[in-house]
Amino acid sequence: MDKTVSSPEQAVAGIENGAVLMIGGFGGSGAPVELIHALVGRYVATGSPTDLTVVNNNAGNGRVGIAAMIDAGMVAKMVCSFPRSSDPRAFTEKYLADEIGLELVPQGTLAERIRAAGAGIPAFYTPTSYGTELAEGKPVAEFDGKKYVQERWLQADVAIIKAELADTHGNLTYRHAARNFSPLMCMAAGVSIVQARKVVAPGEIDPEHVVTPGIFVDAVLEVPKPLQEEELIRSGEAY
Amino acid sequence: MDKTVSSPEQAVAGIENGAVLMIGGFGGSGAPVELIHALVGRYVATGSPTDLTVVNNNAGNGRVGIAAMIDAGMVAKMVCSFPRSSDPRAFTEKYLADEIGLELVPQGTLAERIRAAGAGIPAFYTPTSYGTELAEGKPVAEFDGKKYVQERWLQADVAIIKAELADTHGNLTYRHAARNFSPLMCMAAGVSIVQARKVVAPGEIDPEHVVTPGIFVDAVLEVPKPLQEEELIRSGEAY
Amino acid sequence: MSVPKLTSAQVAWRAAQDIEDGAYVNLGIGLPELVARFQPEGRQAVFHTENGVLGFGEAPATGEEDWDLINAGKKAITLKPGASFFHHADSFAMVRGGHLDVAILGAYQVAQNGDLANWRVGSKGVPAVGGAMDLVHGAKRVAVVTDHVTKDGKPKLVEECTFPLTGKECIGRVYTSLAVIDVVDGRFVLREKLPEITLEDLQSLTGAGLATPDHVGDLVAPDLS
Amino acid sequence: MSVPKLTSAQVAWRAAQDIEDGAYVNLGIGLPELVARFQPEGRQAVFHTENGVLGFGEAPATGEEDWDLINAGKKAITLKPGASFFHHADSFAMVRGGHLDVAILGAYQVAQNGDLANWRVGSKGVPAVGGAMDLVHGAKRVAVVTDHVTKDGKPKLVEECTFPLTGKECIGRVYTSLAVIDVVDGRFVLREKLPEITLEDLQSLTGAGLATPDHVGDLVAPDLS
Repeated sequence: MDKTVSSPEQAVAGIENGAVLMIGGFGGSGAPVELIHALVGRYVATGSPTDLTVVNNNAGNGRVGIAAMIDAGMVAKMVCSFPRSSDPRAFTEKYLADEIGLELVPQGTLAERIRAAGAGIPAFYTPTSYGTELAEGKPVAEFDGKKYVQERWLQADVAIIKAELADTHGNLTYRHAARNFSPLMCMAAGVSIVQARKVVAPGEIDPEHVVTPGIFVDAVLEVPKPLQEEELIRSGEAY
Repeated sequence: MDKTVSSPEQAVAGIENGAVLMIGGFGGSGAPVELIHALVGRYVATGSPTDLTVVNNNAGNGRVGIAAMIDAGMVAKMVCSFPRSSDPRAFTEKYLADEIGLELVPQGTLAERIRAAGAGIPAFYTPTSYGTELAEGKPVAEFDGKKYVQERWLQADVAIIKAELADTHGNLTYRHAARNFSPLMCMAAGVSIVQARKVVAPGEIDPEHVVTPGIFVDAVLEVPKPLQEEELIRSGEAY
Repeated sequence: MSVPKLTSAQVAWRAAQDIEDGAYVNLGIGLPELVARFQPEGRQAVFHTENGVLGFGEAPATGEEDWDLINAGKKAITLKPGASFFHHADSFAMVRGGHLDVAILGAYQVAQNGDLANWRVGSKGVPAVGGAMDLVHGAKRVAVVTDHVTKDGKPKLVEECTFPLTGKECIGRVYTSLAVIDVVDGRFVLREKLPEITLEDLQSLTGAGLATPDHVGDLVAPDLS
Repeated sequence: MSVPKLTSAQVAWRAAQDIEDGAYVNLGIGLPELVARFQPEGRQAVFHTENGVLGFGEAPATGEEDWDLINAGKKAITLKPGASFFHHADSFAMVRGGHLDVAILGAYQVAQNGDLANWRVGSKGVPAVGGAMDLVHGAKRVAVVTDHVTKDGKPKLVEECTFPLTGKECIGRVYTSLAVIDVVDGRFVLREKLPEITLEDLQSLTGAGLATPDHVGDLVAPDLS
């Protein structure tokens, strides 16, 4: 019952070609940079994993993190709400060249679809996007005189996540707004791989303060001084 | 921006005849005994509020809390998953005499229907209850080869809730398993009325530890030494 | 017919042998709760209770109860290191989302197609369902622990449930006082039986056909009295 | 035609006057964000941002940023006492569930039936929607702040949106650089206009008919330059 792993390379070793991969973070807050870079490193060295579908609110910025994955050529498709941010060059280039797919999902619907997968809810109705082009082809139903769009759960093979504290059972806390999609992604993925600033013994996180219970987590890696993606981008770093 | 009220009587003064009332708690853990008893007191003194629909996992025990409401005759219908507990006499008597209604809902579906109301999701699909008598009359749909039952959100006019800490903006924490349905009910009700063991100034609850953000809470009452329903029942207390 | 049979504790012990180290487990109220007592040496399961606790332990000593710290059966519990609290929607996300490894429930009847009836025996009285209908769809493995027959000797393993269903085609394995039986492709397959009972006698106490593969193990439990 | 008009800050100031004390408010990225600067004396609104923060305050000083503490526009923020963090599903439960009192958004076009187009002007380039489609269904009151016309002088208030919709029949009030206009039963109703502009000139800059009730107020904002 010890979920710790000892290196980023070991943590991401099991991710397969064609996997659906949820990556925590909103912009640079919560981006698991070390795990992502280990994955890029593995791809560069071995050609695998490739043909990935990546779920994240954005589609990468600058030349690090998800943008580095896209630049490396291992991403077949992005599922996101806002594939334009401060420097979305990597995605934009490949998208305009028709070399990467895009499923555009309203942000709240994206969050709810991920939660639904984690909660065993295969479909739900939302007012969001009703009457817009993003609802085209989706079933519509009326409840109490108002129209709603049916949305499906969004499941993943693997989630890679940045946490603040983890215990060896996989209980997690997050730091500030770096929480964002991460607790939901841990619920929705078959395997959740987490990098945490500090890994502690069971019992060192107050049971009242656990945000993600360990049942949703499979592997925990301590990364004591994690890179902050926004800071990397602002200083012009490239992977 | 100060949501505090000064007495249980003031807190429950606005609840109207015919209201749908969600009451936090699972068994005795999380039962807002002081608020419930203030409501019973108001009914006994004024005949109002009556004809209430009460949503709770159970249907009252012994002669306090929800059982006291039922005994008083102010409850028209219970919506719950388990209307039998250690001493369900109050509900059982009225139910067998056909003097109170019952909507029986599987526990997880009850929780999800309450959350759905809070999240603006009018309907969702669940595997729970498919093929059973509790799914009779409900739409069924197939997703990925498996059958699911459509369930509707469950909204309330008012929620009455027991918390551990509250700040004057209505941010809440709970105590141990007394959390149960309460955060969901705060989301689902038009008005959420909370009794907390201690009311503190904004900023005294760590933003990372807030369980129910204040946006879901309308009124906060400090009840420094709250009664614990299970203890009342075990000592044979009656309201 | 008087037959040897396992005690409730022995049935629970047998079910406990199949719970792997690190498993997340929900135990139904009553007989299933006994399973927690018999975790094999060196294995550590994490127990979930529907009302929002993961990682709970034994009951506290009498007088030491904290009634805000209870399980779904409203019994007082204690916490183990690594426990967590969460609200009911998250708790049933764990259940419905398939995050539990094992759920072990009681039964009035189990049908050969895996249908379970365990919440109501008739139309009289106050109906109550709790979390049973969620749990049967909740875990990677849903098993039943039960006496092989009812108190008046009627089969609990049947061709078709006559009591109201809790869930359809949801049970994978049944641990009874006489045997361990899997549900495979719409029929009961015998995996283990008490050595003291013949196949014919076991079949006569079972309300549906028992398929018997080449190897049927001996169901042997230690004396736990 | 050269007309007087409010500055962006003045439009934001006008919108801020309608936000009651204690309101929970989401401000869209860009011009709407300015609204936060003009909360009337004695009133305290609580600001929500989609990425999971309630109760945030001003931007920190340059060099003081914590990039784990940002808003939906990825700008660094600070916290006020009483703030809280939560995940994205809870954040959009606040939005979709109608818990926000006010959402104020930008617009490419608003139609007289309340349709809003604010996420995409054509089919070229990379589309991006963010939380706009959720926010228009999210608040008790959904309002727009905008210049009255586009940069090249075309009406933004129209009979029917020609750009892709963000939401149908979702806007209740539009604060423009020239007027305050409500959407009532499928048409624009003028509530306030700049005293310096005639009704005729305002109508000529508006792409749909403006109903004018007996009382149309003067839109007057302080000098904020």
